[in-house]
Amino acid sequence: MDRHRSLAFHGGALALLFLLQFVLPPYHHTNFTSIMVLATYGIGYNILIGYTGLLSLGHAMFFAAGLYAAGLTVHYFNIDPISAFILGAAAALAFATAVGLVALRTTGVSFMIVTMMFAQACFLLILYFNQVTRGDEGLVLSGAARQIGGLSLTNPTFRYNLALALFTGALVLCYILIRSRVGRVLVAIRENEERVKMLGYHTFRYKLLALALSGLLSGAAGASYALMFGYVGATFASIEYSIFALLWVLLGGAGTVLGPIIGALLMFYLVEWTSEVTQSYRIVVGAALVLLTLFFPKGILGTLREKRLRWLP
Amino acid sequence: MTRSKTPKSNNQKSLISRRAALKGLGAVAGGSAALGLAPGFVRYIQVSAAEPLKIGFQAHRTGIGAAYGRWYERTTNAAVKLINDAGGIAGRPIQLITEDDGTDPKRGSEVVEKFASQHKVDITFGTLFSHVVMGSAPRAGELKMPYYVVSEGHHVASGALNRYTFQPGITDVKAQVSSMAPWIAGNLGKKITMIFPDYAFGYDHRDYFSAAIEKQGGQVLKLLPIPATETSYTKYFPQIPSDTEVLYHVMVGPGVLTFVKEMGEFYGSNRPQIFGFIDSLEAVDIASPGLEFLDGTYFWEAYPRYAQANQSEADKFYRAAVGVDNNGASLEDSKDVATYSHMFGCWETLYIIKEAVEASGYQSATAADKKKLVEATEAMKGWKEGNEHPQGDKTFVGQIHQCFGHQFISKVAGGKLEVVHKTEIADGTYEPETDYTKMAL
Amino acid sequence: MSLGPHLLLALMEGTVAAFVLALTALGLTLVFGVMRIVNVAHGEFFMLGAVFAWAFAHLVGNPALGFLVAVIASPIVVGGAALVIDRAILRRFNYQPEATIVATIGLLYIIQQLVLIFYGPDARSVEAPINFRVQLPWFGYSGYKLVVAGIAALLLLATWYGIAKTKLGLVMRATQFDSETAQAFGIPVDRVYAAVFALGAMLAAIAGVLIVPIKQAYYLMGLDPLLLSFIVVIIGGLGSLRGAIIAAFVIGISDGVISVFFSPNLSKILATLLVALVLIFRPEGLFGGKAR
Amino acid sequence: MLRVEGLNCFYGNVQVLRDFALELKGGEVLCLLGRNGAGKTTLLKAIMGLVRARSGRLTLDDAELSALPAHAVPRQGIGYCPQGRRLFSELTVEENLQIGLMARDRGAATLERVLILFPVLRERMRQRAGTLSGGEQQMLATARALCLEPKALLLDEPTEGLMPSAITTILNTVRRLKAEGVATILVEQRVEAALTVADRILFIENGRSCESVAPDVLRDDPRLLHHYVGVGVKRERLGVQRS
Repeated sequence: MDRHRSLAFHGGALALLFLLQFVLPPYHHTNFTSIMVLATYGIGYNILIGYTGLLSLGHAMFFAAGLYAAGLTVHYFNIDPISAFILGAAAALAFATAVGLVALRTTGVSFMIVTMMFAQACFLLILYFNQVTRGDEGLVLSGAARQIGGLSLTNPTFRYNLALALFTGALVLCYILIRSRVGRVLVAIRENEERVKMLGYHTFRYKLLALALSGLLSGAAGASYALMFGYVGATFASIEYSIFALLWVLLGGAGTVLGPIIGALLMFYLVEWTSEVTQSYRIVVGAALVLLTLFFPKGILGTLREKRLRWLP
Repeated sequence: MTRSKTPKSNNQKSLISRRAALKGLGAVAGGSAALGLAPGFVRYIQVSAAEPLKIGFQAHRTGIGAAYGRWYERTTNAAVKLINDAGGIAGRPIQLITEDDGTDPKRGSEVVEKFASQHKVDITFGTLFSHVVMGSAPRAGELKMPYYVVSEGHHVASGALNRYTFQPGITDVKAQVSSMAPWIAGNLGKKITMIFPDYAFGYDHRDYFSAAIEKQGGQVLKLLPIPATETSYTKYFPQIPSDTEVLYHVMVGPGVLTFVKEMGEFYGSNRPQIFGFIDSLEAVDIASPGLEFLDGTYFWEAYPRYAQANQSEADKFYRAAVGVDNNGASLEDSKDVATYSHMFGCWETLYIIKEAVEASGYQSATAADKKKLVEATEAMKGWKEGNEHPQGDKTFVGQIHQCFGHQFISKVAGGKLEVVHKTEIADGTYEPETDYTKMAL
Repeated sequence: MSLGPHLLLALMEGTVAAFVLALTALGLTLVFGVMRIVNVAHGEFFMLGAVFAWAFAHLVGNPALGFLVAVIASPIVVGGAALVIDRAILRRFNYQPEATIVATIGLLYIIQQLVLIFYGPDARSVEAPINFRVQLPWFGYSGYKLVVAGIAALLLLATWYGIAKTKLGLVMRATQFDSETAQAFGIPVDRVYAAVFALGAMLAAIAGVLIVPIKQAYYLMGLDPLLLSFIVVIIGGLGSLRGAIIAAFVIGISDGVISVFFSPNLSKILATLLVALVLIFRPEGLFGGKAR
Repeated sequence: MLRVEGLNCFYGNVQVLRDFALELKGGEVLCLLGRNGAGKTTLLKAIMGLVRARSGRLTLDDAELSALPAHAVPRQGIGYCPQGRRLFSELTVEENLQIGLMARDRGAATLERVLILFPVLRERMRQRAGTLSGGEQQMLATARALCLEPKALLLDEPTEGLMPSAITTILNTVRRLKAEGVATILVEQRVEAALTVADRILFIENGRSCESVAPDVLRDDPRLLHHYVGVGVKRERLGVQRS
């Protein structure tokens, strides 16, 4: 019963996103496209923080791995967007695994610091190899290179539905993962890693798997962002973008499948709306983070789940 | 160009008077409302009942570009007021819609989107930092939105962008540095060491100045890229070869005062010739304590900050309209120094927009009219010095969407900048690297 | 410049940087050691120290006197701000580590924005209280930088003395090792936490004051010291004061040398790789206790 | 002098103490017996304010302990020697004692009196507490509690893991303090040892205070032990004592 309710809930959310494209005005149409891509990044982040309990502050490096792997190959080698997407996602997967092998040797706050530093090193590497990456100015991918089967990625409808497909893929993957045995082990690690260890699980492998998957989704989002919006720049590797993922997930509800998109949407429109009265977006972001920890630690869906929708995954 | 630094101003006033000054400007986040709330940040300047021409202004109100953004906004508002007072563009008042891009490429692109889809502007205009231009231009092209930037970088003329993106109001870095090379080689020396920011804006200097000085028989002995976040420079100085004749610096970073001070400490009185780009000292008072070491060194200026003996009527007019005194500082606050070598680009670009709109017979925000506007802009050849173009004559090359103007070389003397040389436009022009007019509209 | 003097200059630069870094990192590791929390806004306290130094120096006017006022008043103001943050925010969720990280990230943004509003986007300089140039045979060097190293060394000594030899230090150490038992012996742990949080902020603020005549005050200046401090406390072992100071010197001096001979970006990338290496062989850092 | 009434304590949603009550006079030694998890340690922590009581009253003489923050409780004159000793193991012996002295602003005279009870510590003042032997550590933990010059002393399994000679030292100390009028709550698994010093035995079960009996009664009728502590436990404990 709960299973059906939950399927209906998530299916309904996807259907709503599909239908929205027919009613959204152009500006919001594009915003939703980019939010779905960024929410995919959020889902990737959520697998790590929400379901495995590992707080990373360097996830922008995985997003950037996908962004640059896809963007640079398109720019320099003119490969087709589909191959570039696969390459971007694969690069992020490999990179996340490598980072995990080192960073997961630490726990708790050390893990957070280490991921943050690795991400900063990646950011600096992008600047260091500026002859290739053009540093923080970045590269523009030409519209001509961004064609899939004759359809241009600059076409809003096509792009919206691609973003929706990407988001749906991430959501389904996340959903299946957390309902699987592996997912339950991850949640158990979040609750009490020592106990899971005592039960004979090799928790390092599970955490590595979670980080790899998380990196894969983040990288897929990064690659899509480069291909869909045609810009590749170091900003996306900065600490700011790691913090954004954290904010979206916490706001929407860590450990909820739909949390990241709710958080990303709300945050986007909160900044957008407040920019009419104040340019202090940092205050909005900062206050949101502080208030969340003080009054709303479970986020929107997390609180809903606690109060009403107990079946929510 | 990318400016990862904000020029520092050596403000001697207390916080209080500084706040008061900001309040007077009414342009920046700070000031009037302590919480950053200022009335009507989406500002509508309406003049008459005629259907207004909407211009979206992408401004660096926050982020690393904020110090430049403040003066860009101030100059833009002054020009819009003048144009509107004189009857607007093609009889229509300009309705300026300003949005903060946070000096961030992603937000920049969203702002372009918002201008196009929500505000339904006719034209987008503005920004300085090159990564914001790079992030925004693709979307402007997709939306077929004429996008006039005041960014100084070579990215427009290089062909990296698209047919809808123009830079008609400010000479690009490639042309600037090319026109400096002959004078430097002829007057200061031929063995150069370059200190430049380790990012895009610096790379333009590195690549194009090196090429230009070699053409003059000179040689770059050493390249010293400085990372964006650097604030301490002593460690770089030993790398300067001792046979360096000219130290060429383009510093963008919060540390220019430190840079100068540490250079002074390092060299003492025994220094090579020093040539810098005023970017290092935009918004900084040349008479700041600690800058004495610069006395007798030279600077490139796009537009002389200090009113010169032969000041033109146009410059007087322009200074008065923007509210800048003869030292390049705000009339309300003599410590609030303008970004004088860049912000005129906003003023001139607005007048070029006016001319293009009127020449093209642009009526409404339709694809057809926007194409006409793009073609009309591309067809322009240049402008004469005057109140609309106070910086001087310019030529415009339609294929590369880029203008070329005179450049100035000034010497620091007695805490001021004195122009010692004015280049010819031809000194900086180069063969077009691309032809946007062949791209589909 | 030949290799010898070049290296000498690199070492001097590195040493000065290391002293300032040691002060900053000490604050971070002290807070972690006693309270088990990571303060991501630590770099902003550094920045606030510098910004208030500018404000005080300009209120006073005279460089030497202004600096003296700044060196005392700036940390006090910043420490006060830290106390408010402790009471108003951190205490409310009982210093839960993850919540603290998130909340201090939020504070980082809020502090930056407030500084942007009230102080502006410009970098502003403060005149050094002492202006003399040390002329070596090969190059000149800023006398003030040597003063900075001296003051920082004194402050490090004073901090060490305070922690190792005074009653307050004893109370702090007792709280660090076992806060519950400390409470059972009359130690007001929440007040100790507040004091330590303020002390950590003050150390960062003093570092900011010392650095401002060298580097200027700027609202985005907090990120670098934060990241370097993180590198230092990870290598030194989270919570280990001795480790933090040793690591600060390793990182500070190697950063100086690598920056001079190669590139500062490269040196930061290498420092991060060093962290990776340390973690592979000693996940708890060089001086971190195993099970704490 | 120490009185506990209607005390209810929770860990999260789990109730650990239920309407617990006890009363203790000056110079009285009360031994608390019960199974693991019955709530013995929680009771001591609740008295110290380390576990907050959801309801109930705790008083020492006229002072209302339950109204005080945790760090103010020991200042009323309660010395606490926690389970597992919980020394500040990286601090020196001297520093550990210093912390005890600071709690109630006691000075050199108090320290002197304490060191007379545990002369072995005097030779170890500069040594790190963590490097002491088990017996010495327990002496230090007790000494640290005595540095408060307490009116009441709470000892949580002070003899755990100690050699017989060390146990004797600890029990002698308890007797001595009793003579000085200190009220003591002793949580002890070694029933035999406890019976030699206790004035009264209080049984605790599922967080409730149950029967309170004199030691003689318990010696005569071990059924109570079977009931509250478990027969296996009893045999083992008594057996160990005998061997």
